Amino acid sequence: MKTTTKLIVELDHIRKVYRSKQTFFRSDQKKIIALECLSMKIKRGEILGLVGESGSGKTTIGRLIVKLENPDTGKIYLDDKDISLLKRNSLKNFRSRLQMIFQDPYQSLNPQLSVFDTVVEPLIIHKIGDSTSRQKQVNQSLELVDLKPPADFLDSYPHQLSGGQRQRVAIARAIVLKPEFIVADEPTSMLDATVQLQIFDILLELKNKLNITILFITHSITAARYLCDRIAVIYRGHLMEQGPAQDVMTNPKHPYTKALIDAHPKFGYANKKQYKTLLKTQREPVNGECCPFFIRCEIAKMGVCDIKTPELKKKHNHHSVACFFS
Amino acid sequence: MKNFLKIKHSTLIAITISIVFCLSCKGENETDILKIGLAEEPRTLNVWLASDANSKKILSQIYQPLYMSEPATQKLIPWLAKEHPVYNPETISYTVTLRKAKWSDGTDLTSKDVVFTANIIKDFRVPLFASKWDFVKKVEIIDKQTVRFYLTKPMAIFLTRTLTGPVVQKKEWEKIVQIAKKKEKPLKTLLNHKIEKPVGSGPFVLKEWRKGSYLYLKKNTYFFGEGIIISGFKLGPFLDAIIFKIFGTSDVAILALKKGTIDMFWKGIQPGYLADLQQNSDIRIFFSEKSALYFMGFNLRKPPFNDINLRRAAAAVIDRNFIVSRILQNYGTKLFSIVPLENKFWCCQDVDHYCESHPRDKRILLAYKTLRNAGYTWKISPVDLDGNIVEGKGIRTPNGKPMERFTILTPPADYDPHRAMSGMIIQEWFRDLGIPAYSRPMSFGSLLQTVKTKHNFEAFILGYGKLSLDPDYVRIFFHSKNDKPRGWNMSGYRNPCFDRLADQSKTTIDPNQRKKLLFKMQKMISRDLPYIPLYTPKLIEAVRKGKFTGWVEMQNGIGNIWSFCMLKPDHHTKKSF
Amino acid sequence: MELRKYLFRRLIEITIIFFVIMTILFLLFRLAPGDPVSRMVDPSMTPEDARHLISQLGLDQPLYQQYIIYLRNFFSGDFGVSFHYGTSVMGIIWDRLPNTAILFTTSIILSAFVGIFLGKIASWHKDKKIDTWLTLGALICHTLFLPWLALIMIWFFAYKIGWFPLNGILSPEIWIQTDACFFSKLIDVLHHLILPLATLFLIHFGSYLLIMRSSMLDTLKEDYITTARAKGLKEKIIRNHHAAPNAALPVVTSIALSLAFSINGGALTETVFSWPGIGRELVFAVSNNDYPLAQASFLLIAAVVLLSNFLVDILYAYLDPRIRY
Amino acid sequence: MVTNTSDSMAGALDMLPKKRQKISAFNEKWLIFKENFIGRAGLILLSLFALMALLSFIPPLIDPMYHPMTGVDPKISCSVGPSIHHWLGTDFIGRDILSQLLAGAKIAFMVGISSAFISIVLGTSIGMIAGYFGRYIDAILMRLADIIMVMPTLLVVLIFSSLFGQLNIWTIVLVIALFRWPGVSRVIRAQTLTLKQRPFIEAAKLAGASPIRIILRHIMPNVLPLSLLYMTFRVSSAIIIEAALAFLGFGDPSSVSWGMMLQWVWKTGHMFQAPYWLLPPGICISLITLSFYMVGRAMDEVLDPRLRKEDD
Amino acid sequence: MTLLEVKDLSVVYQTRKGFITALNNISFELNRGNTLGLVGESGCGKSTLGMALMRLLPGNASIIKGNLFFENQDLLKLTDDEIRQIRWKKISMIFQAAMNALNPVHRVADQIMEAITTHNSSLLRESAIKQTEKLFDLVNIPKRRMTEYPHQYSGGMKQRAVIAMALACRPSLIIADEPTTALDVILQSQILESIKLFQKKLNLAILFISHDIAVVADICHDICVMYAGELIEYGAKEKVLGAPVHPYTKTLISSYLTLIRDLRPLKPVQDSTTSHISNPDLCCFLNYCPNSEKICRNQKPVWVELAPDHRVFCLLANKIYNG
Repeated sequence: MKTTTKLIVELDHIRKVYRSKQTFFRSDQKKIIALECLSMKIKRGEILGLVGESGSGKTTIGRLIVKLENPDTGKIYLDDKDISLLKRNSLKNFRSRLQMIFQDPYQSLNPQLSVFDTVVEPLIIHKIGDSTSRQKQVNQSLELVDLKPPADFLDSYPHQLSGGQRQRVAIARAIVLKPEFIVADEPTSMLDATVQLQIFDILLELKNKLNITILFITHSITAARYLCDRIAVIYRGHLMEQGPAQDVMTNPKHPYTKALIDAHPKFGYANKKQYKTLLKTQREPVNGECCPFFIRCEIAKMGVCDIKTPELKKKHNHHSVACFFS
Repeated sequence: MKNFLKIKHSTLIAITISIVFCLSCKGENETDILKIGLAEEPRTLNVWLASDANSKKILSQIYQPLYMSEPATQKLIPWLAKEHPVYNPETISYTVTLRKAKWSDGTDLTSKDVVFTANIIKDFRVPLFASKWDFVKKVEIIDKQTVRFYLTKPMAIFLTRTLTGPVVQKKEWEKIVQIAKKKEKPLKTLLNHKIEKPVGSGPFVLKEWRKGSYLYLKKNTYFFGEGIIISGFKLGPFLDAIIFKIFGTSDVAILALKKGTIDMFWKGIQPGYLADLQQNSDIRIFFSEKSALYFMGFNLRKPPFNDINLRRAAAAVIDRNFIVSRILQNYGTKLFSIVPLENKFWCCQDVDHYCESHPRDKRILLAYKTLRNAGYTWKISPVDLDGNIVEGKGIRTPNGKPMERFTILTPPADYDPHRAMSGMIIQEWFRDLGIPAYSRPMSFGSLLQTVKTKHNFEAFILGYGKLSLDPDYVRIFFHSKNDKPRGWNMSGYRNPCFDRLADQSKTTIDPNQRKKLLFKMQKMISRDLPYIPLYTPKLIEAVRKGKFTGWVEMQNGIGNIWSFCMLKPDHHTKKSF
Repeated sequence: MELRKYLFRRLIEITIIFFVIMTILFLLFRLAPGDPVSRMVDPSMTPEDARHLISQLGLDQPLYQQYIIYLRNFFSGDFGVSFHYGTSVMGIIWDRLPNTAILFTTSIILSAFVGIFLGKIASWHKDKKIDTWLTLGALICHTLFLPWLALIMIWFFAYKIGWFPLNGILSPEIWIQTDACFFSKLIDVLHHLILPLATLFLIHFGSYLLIMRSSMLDTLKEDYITTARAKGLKEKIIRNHHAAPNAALPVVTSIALSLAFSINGGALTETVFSWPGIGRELVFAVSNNDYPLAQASFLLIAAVVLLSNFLVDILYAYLDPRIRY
Repeated sequence: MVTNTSDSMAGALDMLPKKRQKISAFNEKWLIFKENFIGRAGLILLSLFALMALLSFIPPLIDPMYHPMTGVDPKISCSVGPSIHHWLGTDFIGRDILSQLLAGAKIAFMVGISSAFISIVLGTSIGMIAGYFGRYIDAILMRLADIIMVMPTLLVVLIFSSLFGQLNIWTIVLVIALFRWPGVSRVIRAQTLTLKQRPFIEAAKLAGASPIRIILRHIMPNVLPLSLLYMTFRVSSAIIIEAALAFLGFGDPSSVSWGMMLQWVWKTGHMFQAPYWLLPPGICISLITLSFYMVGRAMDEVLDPRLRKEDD
Repeated sequence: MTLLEVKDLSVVYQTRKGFITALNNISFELNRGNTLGLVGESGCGKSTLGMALMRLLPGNASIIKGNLFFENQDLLKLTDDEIRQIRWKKISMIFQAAMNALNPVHRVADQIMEAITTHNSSLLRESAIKQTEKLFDLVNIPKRRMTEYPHQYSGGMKQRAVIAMALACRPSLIIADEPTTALDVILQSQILESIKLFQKKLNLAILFISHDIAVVADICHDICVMYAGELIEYGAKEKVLGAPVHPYTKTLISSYLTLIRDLRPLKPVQDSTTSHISNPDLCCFLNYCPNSEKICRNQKPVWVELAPDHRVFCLLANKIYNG
C-alpha cells in the first residue's frame, strides 16, 4: 500500500498541560502533562494508528488537530498553514476539511435529533446546497457507511439504533462535508467484536474510495495492526516508537511496545514468545528529566535513562524509536 | 452521619408527647392581676417619642397630666392639679396649683417638675408637643405647689391641649437632658434615649418589659389618687398588677379572650367577631363612641379635583349608607362634617348632606346634572335620553379633553380593611359616572409621604382614629398657612375667608363664641369640599366577665385611666366558681 | 490543606456577596418613599417641627455620605436606630435572634432527621403501600399553605383542645413570678414552642423526605449496593450503613440551598404565632416602613443563609471523604 | 415477544414503524406518566382547577351581584353561611364566596404559570449561557445567582412592596420570577456542563456551528424537559408566595386571589367563625400547589433520574 | 467433583412492553478448582446469569424455572437469610466496574473487613485486621494504603482491592464479571495473572464472564458461548475454540483480531436491521446464520453432543462438524 509522501498534518513540538478540574472542593490545580514536546507528521492518504494506554495523551492529539483544544506551546500545521492563526471564515473552512469520530456512539449523537437532522446539520451550517441536494448528499453518506436503504433510517432517533448503527451515523455525519482528514478516536472500543470489524471496513473504504486521511486512535495494538499503514506508540505524552505497521508489530524496538505486545492475550498464536521488558516492581519515580518509561522498564540503566529523555531517532525505513538501548 | 441516623426517633417522639401531656394539665395560680391583650408591641416608653397607640396605652398608666377629661361630660377636670387654673387676662397668664403627689420612687412631685417638662419641650422643640407650647412665653415657679404660665396671646387650646400633656420627673430626665444638649443632635439623642424604668405619677409602675412578650405593671404605692374622690369616682387602684400581653393578631387575641387567657383585649375589634362573642356568656361587649374622622380628601392643586363641581358630584355619588351598613356592618355613623358627630358640642349638624339616603339612580342623576351643568361631556352619558341610568363612558372635562385616569390612594387592607374596601367601592361608583378612577392601597408611610410631602396625588382616603376633643384641627387641616410640604393642609385648600375665621378661632377663648366661628368653618368646608367626611366607626371592645368589674365607659372606649383606677376583682363570683 | 484553602476562598466569596447585598439594600432603602417622621400623624405637629426632626435623624445628607456612614456604622456593629422603636436596631435584633434561632434551627434539624429517616424507609419499600402513603403524605404536608395550616393548628390544638398556648413564646404568669425556677421557665418556652415547631416541621419534613427518597433510589442503583448485597450483609446494614450515608449527601446540599426558601415559611410562622423573632420583626418593620430595622434584619437573614451554606460546605466535607482527602 | 436482555429495549423499538417515532417516544413517556398514580391524581386535580378558572367568567354573567370584587348581594350585608343563592356563603359585605373562589383559581394560574414561565426562561437561558461559555461569564452569572439565592423571595417581595407601595399583580409576578431563577439556572448550568462534555456538542462544533446554534439546537432541547420539570415546582412556589404575600396584606388589592380571601377572613375577624369562608381558599391553595407538585414528581420519574438534583 | 450445577435456568425481565427473556434454559456444570468462561456479546445475558447465581437479580427480573445446585444444595430453595449466609462466604464476586463497586464513603479496608466480620461475627477486630492485611499482601497493595478511601486508589489498585475483597472469606466459587474490561492491556494481563495465581493457590472455582474471547481463552478450562440469552456451545476450551461448530462461535472467533496480519478474520455477517427473532422456539441465531438451512426454520434446535466435553445447540452441528 503506497502512500504519497505529501504531508497533510504536522505537529511541531506540541506541549499540552491540563490543570485538574476545580471540583466542588478542590481549588488546588494539579498539573497533568498530557503531551510533552511531541512532534509528528501525518501523510496524505494514510491511516496512522496512534496506540497508547488510557491517559497517554492520544486523545489529546486528536482533539488538538481538529482544534477542539489549543496546544500550550508548539504549532500544528495543516498543509503548511498554522491552524492557530485561523479565524472566522478560514476556521469554518478548516472545520469542513477536518472531522472527528468519537469513541462513544451513545454519547456522540444528540438524542433529540433524528438521523437526517444529525447528518444534514454540517451542510446547513456551511450553507451547502439546497434542500434536495442536501437530501441527496445525506443519502450518499448513509449509503457509504452501509446504512441501506437510507430512507429506513432518516427519521430514526439515536435511541432506536444499535451501537454499531449509531457509530455509522456518526461517521456519516463526519463525511458528509467530504473532509480530507478524519480523526477516529477509538471508534470501536464500546462496540462488540463483530461490529468492530464492520466499522473498520467502513474506515478502510473511506480511505480507499474517498482518499481520506485517517488518524486512528486506539488502545488496541491489534486494531491498529489490522487497519493502519503506520503505527505510532505513545506513552505519557511522549512518542515512543513510530513506523510502518508491519515493522512495528513484528519487530518492535521499544521496550514499551514490547510490553504492550506481551500483554496482549496470546489467543490464536503458535508462537508464544515473550519479550519480558516490564519490571515486576516499579522503580521509584525520578525527579527531573528522565525517560518516561524508566520506572517500569526492565532494560533501563541507571545513569542513562534516569537523567535524560531519549529523542525519537530514526532507525531504518521510516521506523523510529525513542530509546537509548534499541 | 452514621450516628445521627441511628437516633431512635421513637424515643424522641415519646418524650415530646409526654411533655405535652405534662404541660396541658399544669395548675394555675392567679392573683388579682388584670391581663390585657395588646395588638402590637409598644414602640417605646420614651414619652417624647411615643406617638403610637400602644405606647400611649402603657404610658398613660405612668405619666399623668395636670388636667384630664371627665368620663361622662368630657369636661376638663383637675388631675395632678388641685383645681381649675386661675386666668389673669392682663398678663395673659394661668396659675395652676398642684396636688400633693408623689413620684413612683417616693419623691415629691413639685412645680419644678412641671417647669422642667415645659422647658424640655421648648428647648428641644419636641415634635409631638412643640406646637402646643409655642405660645407659652415662660413658665414660672411660684412656690413648691404652684406654677404660672405666661402666654404670648390668648390661646383656645392652652387648656385642652397644652395642660393635658404628661408631666415628667426632673430627677429622672435631668442628666439625660444635660447629655443631650451637649450632643451634635440633641433632639435625636433625647428621642432615642432608651427608658427602662420610667418614673411616673400614675396608678401603675412598670416592673418588667419582656420584649415581644409582655409588659408587667405593678400598683404604684405612691399614687396620689388612691382613696380620694375625683369627679365622683373613689379612685383605687384596686388591682395588684396589670400584665399587657402582646398578641400579633386580633384573631388569636379574641381566642385568648374566649379561652380566658386574657381579661380584656385593648383594641377595637372588627364587627366580624361580634356574632360569636355576643353568644358567649363569659364575654361582655362595650360599644363606645369614637372621636374619629374618616374622610376622602382631594388634591385641589391640580386637575381634575381642582374643580369644585367634580368634588360635589363625588359627594353626591358616595353612598355613606352603603359604607356604614356593609363595610362597617352598621357599627359606625355616617359623617357629614369634619368634626365628628360624637363631639356634640363642636359638631355642626347643619351642613350639606349631598343626597344622603337617596337611592343609587338619584345620586347618579344629581351627580350627572352637576357635572353636565359644569360643562362635562361624555361619550356615553351615564343618563340616557329617557332618563335611565346606564354605564357612563369617556367623560370629558369642560375644556373638551378626556379626563385622565386618576388614583384614589388608600391605606393597605391589612392596616385598615375598611378604608381599603371603601376605596374600592368608591372607585366603582366613580366608574358608574364614567370617571376613570383607580383605587390603590399604598403602604401607610408612602401614602403619607405622597399626600403630605410630595402633593402628587389626586384623591385619598385617610382617617384619624383619635381626634382630640378640641376642634383646633379644623383650623390646622385647612389653613392656607399649612399648605406646604409636610403641612397638614394636604388638600391645598386656600380660602382667605376661612383663614380669617380660623385665626380668629385660635385666639377666642370663650367657648360659645368659638363654637360659632367653628360652625361657620365647618359649613365652609362642607361647601367647598376639600374633604368629604365619610364615617366614624364605633369602637367595639370586649372584656371577660366575672373576674373584674368596674369598667368606666367613656368616649374612646373603656381602656382609660378611670377604668384602671376603678376596676375591682370580683371576689364574689370567684368564690362561687 | 486543600480543603482549608477552598474554605478560605469560599469565605472571601461569601464576604463579597454579603457586601454586594448590603450595598443593594442600602440603595433600595434610600429609594424608599416615606420616612419615620411622616408616620407621626398627630395633627398638632407643624411642618417646621417635622423638618427639624428629619435633620436631627440625618436623613437629609447626600447619598454617598449616608453610604459611608452606613458602612462605618456597620463595622462598628451599629445598624442605626429603628424608626419605629426609637432604639438601637442591634439591640432589637439581639433580643429577637435567640427566639428565631430556637424555632428555626430546631425545626430544620428535626425535620431533616425525620425527613431523612422516613425518606430512607419510603425508598426502601419502593412501590409498596408504605412508600405510597409516605410519599403522598409528604407531598401533602409540603404543599399545605403555611399560614392557613398555622391558623388551623392554633384553632384546633390551642383553642379547641387547649393542649398548647395560643401563641407567643412564654406565659407572663410564670415569668413574672420571682421564684419561678429555670426549669419551669424552660418547660414553659418548650410548651409554647411545640405548635409553631410542629407547623414548620410539617411543612419542611415532606420536602426532605422526597429529596431523600429520590436520592436514596439513585443510590440503591449503584454498584456498591449490589456489592454490599453480594457480600451477604443484612439488608438493614446495607440500608443504614451503605446507602443512607451516600444518599444523605445531596439532601444536605439541598437543605442548604433551600434554606432561603425555608426562611419565608419561618417568617410566616412567626407572624401567625406571634413568635417574637426576626422574621416577624421584619414583616412588622416592612409594614411600618421601619427601614433601618427591615434592612438590618434582612441583612442578618442573608448573612445567616450565607453562613449556613458555608457550614454545610464544611459538613459536606466531613461527610464525604472524596472531598476531605 | 421474546428478545434478549434489557439492552435490547432498543432492539424492541426497532420494530415500531420508523416514521413518527418522535411522537411515539413522547407517547411512551406519556404512558409511563399515566401509569404513575401520583401523576394521574395531579393531572386530575389540575384539570379541576383549570375548569374552575374557566368557570370564573360565568357567575358575573348570571347576576352582577356575583362579581367577585364589586358585586354584593343587596339582601345580605354580613357574612352568612352557604345558601341556595350563595353555595359557599358570602363574605362580610355580601359578596359571593364561590365566585371569589373561582376568580381566585384564575389568578392562581395566571400568577403561577406566568411567573414560573419567566423564571424558567431566565433560569434556563442564564444557566445555558453560564454553562456553555464558562469562565468569567459563568463566574459573574453564578455569583449573581448566589446573591439572589440567599434572599428569601417572600421577604424580598415584602420589602419591595413596602418601598414602592402596594404592588400590582404583574409586578408581583415579575419580582417573584426575578428572584426564583437561580435554582433553575444552577441545575441547567450543571446539566449544560455535562452536555458540553458530550461528544455531540463537540461534533457540532467541528461541523462549524456557532455557539448560539449549539445552545439553541443542541443544548436547549436536551435541557428543556428538565426546565419543564422545574417549571411545575416554580408554579407551586409562585402561587404560595403570592398567596402568602396577599395573606400578609401586601397583595394586589384589586385582584381576588385566594390569599386575598384568606386575608379578608383573617382581618375582618371571621377566622374562627366562618369555616365556609376560611376553609375553601386554604384548601384550594394547598391543593393547587399539591397538584402541580404531583405532576412535577411524576414527570421527574419519567425523566432521566440522574437529571434531578436540587429543588425546594 | 461438581461444585455448581445450573439446570435449565430461565430468567425473564418484566418491562413495560411485556416479558423479555434474558436467560433461556441454561445448563452447565462447574467443578471445584476449575474455571468456566462465559463468553458472549454485550446484552447476551451473561451478567444476568452471574447475578442469578448470587440471587441478586433486580426486582423486575425473576427466575421462572430451573435449579441452581451449589454443593448439592439448591440455591433457589433457600430463604433470604440462608442465601445471605452463602453469599461471599461460599460464592463471592468480582465486579466489572471496580470504581463503582467500592462504597466511596467508607475506607477500603473497612469494606473488606466488613465482609469478613459479617460471616464470622465471633472474630475479634484485631484478627479481622490481620486477615485484611494478609489480603492486601496477597493482592500486592501496600499496607499503608489500607486506611485510604477508594477515590484515592488508582484503577488497577481498585480492581486488586475488589479481588482482595472477593477472596476475603475464602469462598469456593468466585464469579468474575468482566473483571478486566475497563483496564488497559498491560494491567489486564497483570490482573489475569494474579487471578490465575490465586486460583491455583486456593483451589478456587471461577465463573469467568467476559466478552473477550482471548481473555477467556487465556484463563479458562471450559467455555460456554452465549447468544441472545441461550447457551449455544459448551465444552472444553480446546474443543470450543480449537474446533468451533456453532456458526455464531465461528463468527465470534473469526472477528477476533490478532497481531498477525495473515490471520485476517473472516468477514462477519452483516449486522442488519431486521429484527432478531420471529419465533422464540427457533434458533436464536437464525437470521444471521450463514449456514442456515430450511430445517432451521421449521424445527427447534437441539443439543448435539459431539464429544463428552463438547456440546453444541445447533441442528446442523453434526453436518458442520463433519463437513
